Amino acid sequence: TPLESKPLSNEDIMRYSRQLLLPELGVRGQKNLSQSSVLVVGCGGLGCPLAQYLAAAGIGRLGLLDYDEVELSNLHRQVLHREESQGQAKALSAATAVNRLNSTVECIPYNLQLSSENALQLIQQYDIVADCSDNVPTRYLVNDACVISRKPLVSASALRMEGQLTVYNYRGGPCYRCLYPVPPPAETVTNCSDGGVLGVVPGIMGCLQALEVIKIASGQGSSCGQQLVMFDALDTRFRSIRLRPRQPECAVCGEKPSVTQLVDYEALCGSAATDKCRRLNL
Amino acid sequence: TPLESKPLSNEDIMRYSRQLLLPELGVRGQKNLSQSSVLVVGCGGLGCPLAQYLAAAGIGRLGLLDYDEVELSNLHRQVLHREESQGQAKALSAATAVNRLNSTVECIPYNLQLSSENALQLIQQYDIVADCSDNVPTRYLVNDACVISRKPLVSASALRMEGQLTVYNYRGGPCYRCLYPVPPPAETVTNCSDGGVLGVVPGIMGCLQALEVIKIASGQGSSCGQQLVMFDALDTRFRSIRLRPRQPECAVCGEKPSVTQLVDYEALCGSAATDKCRRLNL
Amino acid sequence: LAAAALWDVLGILLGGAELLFDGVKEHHVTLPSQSEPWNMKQLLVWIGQNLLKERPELFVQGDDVRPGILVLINDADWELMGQLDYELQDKDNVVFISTLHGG
Amino acid sequence: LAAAALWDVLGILLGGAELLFDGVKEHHVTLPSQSEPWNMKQLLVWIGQNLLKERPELFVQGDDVRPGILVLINDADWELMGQLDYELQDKDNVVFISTLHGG
Ligand SMILES: [Zn+2]
Ligand SMILES: [Zn+2]
Repeated sequence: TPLESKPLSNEDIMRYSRQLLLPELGVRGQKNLSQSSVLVVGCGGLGCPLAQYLAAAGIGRLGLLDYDEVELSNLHRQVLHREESQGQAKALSAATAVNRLNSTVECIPYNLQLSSENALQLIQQYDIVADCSDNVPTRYLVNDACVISRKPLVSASALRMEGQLTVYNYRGGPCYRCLYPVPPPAETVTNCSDGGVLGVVPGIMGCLQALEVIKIASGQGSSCGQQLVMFDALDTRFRSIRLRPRQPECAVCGEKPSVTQLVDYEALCGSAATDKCRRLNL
Repeated sequence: TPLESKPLSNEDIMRYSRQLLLPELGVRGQKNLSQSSVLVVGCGGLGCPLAQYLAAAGIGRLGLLDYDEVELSNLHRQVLHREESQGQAKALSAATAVNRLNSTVECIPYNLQLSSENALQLIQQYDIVADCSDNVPTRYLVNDACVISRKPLVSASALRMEGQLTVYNYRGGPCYRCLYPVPPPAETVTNCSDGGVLGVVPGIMGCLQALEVIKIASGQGSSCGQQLVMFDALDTRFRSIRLRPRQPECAVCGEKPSVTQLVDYEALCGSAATDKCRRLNL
Repeated sequence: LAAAALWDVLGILLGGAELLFDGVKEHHVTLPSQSEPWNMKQLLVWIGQNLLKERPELFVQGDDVRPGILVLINDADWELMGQLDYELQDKDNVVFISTLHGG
Repeated sequence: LAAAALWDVLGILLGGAELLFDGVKEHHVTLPSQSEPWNMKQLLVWIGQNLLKERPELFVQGDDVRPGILVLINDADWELMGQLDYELQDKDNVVFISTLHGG
């Protein structure tokens, strides 16, 4: 069901007073936020701070998707969960935490793995998708589903001491496949389980991701549609990269797309849709 | 009491496994973290994400200082608190939340205002100080106390859609007074109550502040000792600025300091040490 | 070299400093030609006379910027560049930052 | 202009790409003088022969970079600059990024 337009309550005005003051947001932007829905794919190192700040800002509806359970080794970066949530589904644990911070946000936990079977049906219910996943097949799957469903995709990633952020499929900008038409060889892909990650690096990237979602949802617009923000935590340096525009020959968003429905992404990428074991034996 | 050196437990190894993998941190860096203590001055928009990620990373001891109580208008950016914490002391609410995430971190809440009377005695008990305060007099007070106590000061600030980050008094770099020898006229100072702030902006800055604290505490070292990182959330752009070195004529860290003990900072700045009312009638 | 192009300066105002300049953040400025190179002291006077829309005392104080404003030349603290005496080069990038104190 | 200075290129490797180059992130490179300007295609060959310490197939594939590496010339996607045919200028800054997938 679509989110209805209603005036800000007195409690809303009190809660959001410090951001209602901003000319860039104001009452109009706040109302836009409250009528927007965001699907968060992955409630891990990126998804936790993202969901936290989206809920705090007053997003209307938040879909929280993760198939995994909370483990002790998650807690150094997945800050919405707690020690006592170990063993619980991450989607549920995140939804509980988010609701304690802002009970006026509608939270929908999905304790499942995004797949070619369920992705379109899920994504079409949301205005914006945030890719907080941790593996290559899911990144291609989310991209294709967003292109087919015409949704902007706010995508962040983090590994070791580095992070990357881009908004795909937004205002004529490129999609993930425009940049990466061919998946990387599986043996060149490192995930957080293998390569490690400093917890606050996905923290920084997840917050930046939340910022772009808020700017899109509030109507202000994102400046990352054809821009890649790179972060190097070792020397605390950021780089902003101008990206190519949408590519006419792109397999999914181009002029004559060859991909018009979702495919088998584990086969496409030669790896499993999890960061737990890296290679798939085909 | 100083934090003792002890080997990592099996639980520690599991909890921090993803960051133990990093050559920049490793077992040695993790042990350094666990023997470090950090005083967080202010448990608001910056202090919340900072405390969250420092605790998650396994800092040994965390002093959480704030004189204020949780209000509804805090929750759009002060994400450690919850709706049901309204009316509770922020220092206590933050300590409770942090302990749920990592019970092995020693949390010391200080429900009080930092002042010329208590600052030195408090700060000398910690290795690193993080300035997460919200007003000019407290920023001068924290700086002078850190110079006198010879502690590195990791300082962040945020307003509207902008943020700034620097490490003061670190490895021969400048202190706050080297950059700003004279406080700004009170009528030019805008605080978050007056000017507003988008909640995720202090989120981003507090996470960056946590990163610098972690790099200093783990022994890796910060690159922000003579560098100012500026963030503009409107276009998601960062700038890194080369700053002046320590100034020989600085009133507090210079060669012949005129400030050798703490003074009356509200009088110095002509404003109250709170972000709630701006001007002080002298 | 054309004299006009020689004094092209890009000024950027951040941390609320832009509020003094009609809310405009970036100012591409072509300074009038003069026999001596422009220095920062002269630039501040020129800005006060040509760009400042209101309350110049919130930006300049005497012949310096007011306390709490940091001046950057090409992403370096102007203290490293000679401050008021720095001689402007073509295409220099000058940034005025108002320090933030909020949390 | 000295021919040596003409082909000074700064290469930076990020996102783990530096692991292929002995862990070194920044490489200041002075390319040998040649009659034609160097282009990106030639630079890739030169890197493969002079800088790559191990497993070149993880960096180049045929005469292109391998899938999952993004090439930037002066902070712009090389797709905007002519890709393999781009003719290098003195002091160009070339960055190779390995895409990250972790969360
Ligand atoms: Zn495309
Ligand atoms: Zn000083």
